[in-house]
Amino acid sequence: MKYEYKISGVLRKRKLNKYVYEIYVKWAEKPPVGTFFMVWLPGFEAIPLSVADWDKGALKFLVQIRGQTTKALYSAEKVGLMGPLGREAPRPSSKPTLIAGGIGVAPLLYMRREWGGKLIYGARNSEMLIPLDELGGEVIVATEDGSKGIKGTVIDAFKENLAKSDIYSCGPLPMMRALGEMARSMGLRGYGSTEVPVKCGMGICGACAIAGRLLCKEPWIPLHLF
Amino acid sequence: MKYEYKISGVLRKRKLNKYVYEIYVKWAEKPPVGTFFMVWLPGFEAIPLSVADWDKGALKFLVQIRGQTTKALYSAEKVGLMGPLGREAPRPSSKPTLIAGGIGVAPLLYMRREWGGKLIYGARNSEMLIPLDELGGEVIVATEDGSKGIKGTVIDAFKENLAKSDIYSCGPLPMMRALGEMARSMGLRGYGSTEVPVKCGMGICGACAIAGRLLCKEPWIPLHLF
Amino acid sequence: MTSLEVEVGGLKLKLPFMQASGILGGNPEALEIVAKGDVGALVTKSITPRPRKGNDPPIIIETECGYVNAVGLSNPGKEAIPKLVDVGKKYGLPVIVSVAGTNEEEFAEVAWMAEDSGASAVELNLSCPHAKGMGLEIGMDLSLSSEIVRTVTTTTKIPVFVKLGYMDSLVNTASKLLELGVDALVLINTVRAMKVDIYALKPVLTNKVGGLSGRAIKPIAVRAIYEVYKELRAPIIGVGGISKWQDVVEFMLVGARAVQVGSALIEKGIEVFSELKAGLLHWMQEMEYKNIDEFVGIAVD
Amino acid sequence: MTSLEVEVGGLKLKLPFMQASGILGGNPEALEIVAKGDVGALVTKSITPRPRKGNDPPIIIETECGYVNAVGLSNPGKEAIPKLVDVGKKYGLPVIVSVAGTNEEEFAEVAWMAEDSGASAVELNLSCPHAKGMGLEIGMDLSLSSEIVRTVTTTTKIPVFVKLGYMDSLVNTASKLLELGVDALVLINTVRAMKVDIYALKPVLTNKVGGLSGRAIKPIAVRAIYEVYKELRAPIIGVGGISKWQDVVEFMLVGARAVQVGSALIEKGIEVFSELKAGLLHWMQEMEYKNIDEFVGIAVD
Repeated sequence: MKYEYKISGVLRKRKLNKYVYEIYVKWAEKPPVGTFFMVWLPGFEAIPLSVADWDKGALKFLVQIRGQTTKALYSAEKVGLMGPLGREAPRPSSKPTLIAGGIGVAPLLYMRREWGGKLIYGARNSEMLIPLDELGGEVIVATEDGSKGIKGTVIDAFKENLAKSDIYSCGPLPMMRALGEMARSMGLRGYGSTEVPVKCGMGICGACAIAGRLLCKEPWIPLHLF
Repeated sequence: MKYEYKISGVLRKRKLNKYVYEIYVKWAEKPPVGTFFMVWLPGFEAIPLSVADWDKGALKFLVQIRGQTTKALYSAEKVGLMGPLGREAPRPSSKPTLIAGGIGVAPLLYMRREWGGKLIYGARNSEMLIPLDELGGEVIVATEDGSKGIKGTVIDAFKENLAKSDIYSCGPLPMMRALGEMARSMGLRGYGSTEVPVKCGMGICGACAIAGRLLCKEPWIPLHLF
Repeated sequence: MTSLEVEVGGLKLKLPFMQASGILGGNPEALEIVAKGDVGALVTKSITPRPRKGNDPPIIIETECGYVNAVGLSNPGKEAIPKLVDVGKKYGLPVIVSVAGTNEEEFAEVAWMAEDSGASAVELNLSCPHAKGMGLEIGMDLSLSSEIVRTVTTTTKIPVFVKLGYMDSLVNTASKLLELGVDALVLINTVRAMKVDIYALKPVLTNKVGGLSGRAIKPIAVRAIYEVYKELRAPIIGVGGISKWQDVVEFMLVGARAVQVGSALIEKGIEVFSELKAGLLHWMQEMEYKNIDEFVGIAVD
Repeated sequence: MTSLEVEVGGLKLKLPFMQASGILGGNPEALEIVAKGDVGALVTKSITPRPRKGNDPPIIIETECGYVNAVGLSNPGKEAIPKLVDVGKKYGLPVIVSVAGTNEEEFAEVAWMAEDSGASAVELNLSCPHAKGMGLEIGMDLSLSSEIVRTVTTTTKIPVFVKLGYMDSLVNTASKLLELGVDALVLINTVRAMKVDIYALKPVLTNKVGGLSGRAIKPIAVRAIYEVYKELRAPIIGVGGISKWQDVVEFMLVGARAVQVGSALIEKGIEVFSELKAGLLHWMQEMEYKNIDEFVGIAVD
């Protein structure tokens, strides 16, 4: 059965900043890049979390603290995992450009590990960034208040480091819409994903419908559709 | 699904005597020797029938007329078949001796075609025998009224043509019990089957339990158990 | 020529297929996905007067042969109806607005909005097994469900369907509601069920109890439709575990004139409708039926 | 040491497994097959005062996830009870005599014979979905079922179990019958269902309507047991679609103290009980439970 929760042990967790922590959960099989899991904390709820990494039998998720469940999850010893859900993101033809807005960085970290490429990463301020020294490789940072890196949005930073193809981006819907507009006007080619309310994860409730697609089945959709 | 009825066309039927007719039904796969089918006449009931032959995509059954269903079956154009049920009869190590009482001849005809061997075939009187000239090979016949062949039971005929092993027999329960007694006292080795009320065909209703076995799952049981 | 056109409860359908309420019917983006498939109508999520968040996930979980869900009637509220109906207009498909509520005023309020928006019919959900004070609790309460049906049928002009579930009094309730003007029955809703995780030691769904759908409930649905058709010869839309064309035929033989499909979309997506259409057509040709009316209910005597 | 011993409704069981009524329990030959398996008790077919032929085949048919049956309470009548009970004595197993009938006299008549024959308990079948005037029709009629239960509990000394099915009033009925002295509930019976052959154009079962068993109904049974245990904390024997050890655990977590297995025997034979035993033991060791009491009902709050 594909759509059931498998209870799995939490191996390790660590705060990355005031708002975000990472959590490692046992999981034997390497999930495809760009997929996500429904992560169930029994007694609380299940939330969709992108695969941020997989290594030696452990999945890594980044969790942004938002409510009861995300708070309690930090102390969990076991969680239920349903997944991997969605499907593998289309592969790039060369080193990709990864554009991350806030917690949208999570799936891009896994892409970067698998595919390499430049990461352009923005947040409101430096406090909301995850530790940059751990990211390795080429990282261009932007903060809206200028407290770190380029002052401005991640879109501003992208414009200064423009790529025309193999773009992968994940962030809030307004950011994705801005990229969609650029894709349509400038002919950028790439894929994007955004946080939507995934409720069933199976493609039937329709809560995650966007641009005529169900993001729970197809998390990475062509940028120009945003 | 194993336990469902597949509707299949009746190809041909023919009266063998006043009480018995044969019916050919389309069935692509050769069934194992010693198995049976539940044969469903929609609108009537389903009855267990042993495979009497299989050739070129047609199953043959022998049907003894007993009630509404067996009467109506003669005019049927389509029947539902569930099977093959039971399991393959244990194979003989040499040419077997086949002992048939009445309609119990049906499964033995298929064994004979597959394995060869001598057929000892008895009935109350000659009117109840199926046409002997069609049986071919060696056939010893017995009738209780002496109207054909040896006067006496099939057991009497068997005693005159005794074999010690590779015996396969099918007939009414009293006949099988007599053979069971002989098996125990004389060390005969072989298998037997008898007509029991098969109702579910799946091994759970228990209607066909005999000698600690369910005949619908294991139609051929060691003679000494009768 | 073999035709798949059918009329049910005053609604003419080019194809006898639609998605079950709750499936991809809560926003125009999702509904449009269905509209592109081989369906004869679109069915919205059950709409209440005001928006409902529904339950937190897990809202659905797979079992060995089906799914248990407790979405909790999450929906955007009646104000969202016009945009949902617009999807039907765009694709030339009738839209059936599923309606939920706690009393006759709420049902009527949503039904009126559906009618005013140009919906082709309403389907009153009197059988949701996982929303307190709504759904099944109403279906089991004949006086309340009668009041709701009476209010809606007397104040709207579009066809009124009623979706009922497996319950003791199904035939009797269906009979009473038909007398009150219901145009067709939608049978059956999911069946109350639960899944417990043996390592978490807890029910999986946040709502604990949910409704079982999928292949598991197909024989239950067939029997429910059979019983109702046998007694009432009513127009029926069948739903419950249909995943292949043979199931469609089975439902029609016991009295369903059209069918809804839910869980099968999880495994097959909207392509399931094309598969059902091709299979049904092929069977009709094999059996020499020219149209659906010729065999609806013929397994019922 | 991990123990699988359990007590339910006054019956001490060495193993929490037994076959469901109707499975191999109508004659001593068949019952003996079960007795050789890893069971803690034997359950007879439902016995009526006089022998019943039951329905003509087809009496059972496979569906995609389970079976629909209408055996029609075929049984050898009460005179056969002593020989059935003797099988239990031979193998050192308690025998639960399932009882069916149309009124309190018939139930009492068979229950008395069971008691006099040395049966360990009776299980009143108030939920057979395919025998007119018996079973489910009685379960849905609270005054008749109360009368039957009152008569049997006041006139027999052995434990009295009641087998109920999926119905609207399950919790309420269970509550009333427990007040009248029932020692344990057996939940649930098969669920009314049907299968139609699309080429024969007819229901497959001679009885047309039957009861759905097997994996399909497991989530329905779990929910029924959950609801009853939540409200009543009653001793429950769970039944409905158990085919693997994980199912046994799931049933126990919502309140079942022992379980019955039916359809799984079709695929696995009596070896299924050994499989359930090994799996349950392994899970208990993994979870560090010493005995079943420690986890019965803990998924219910």
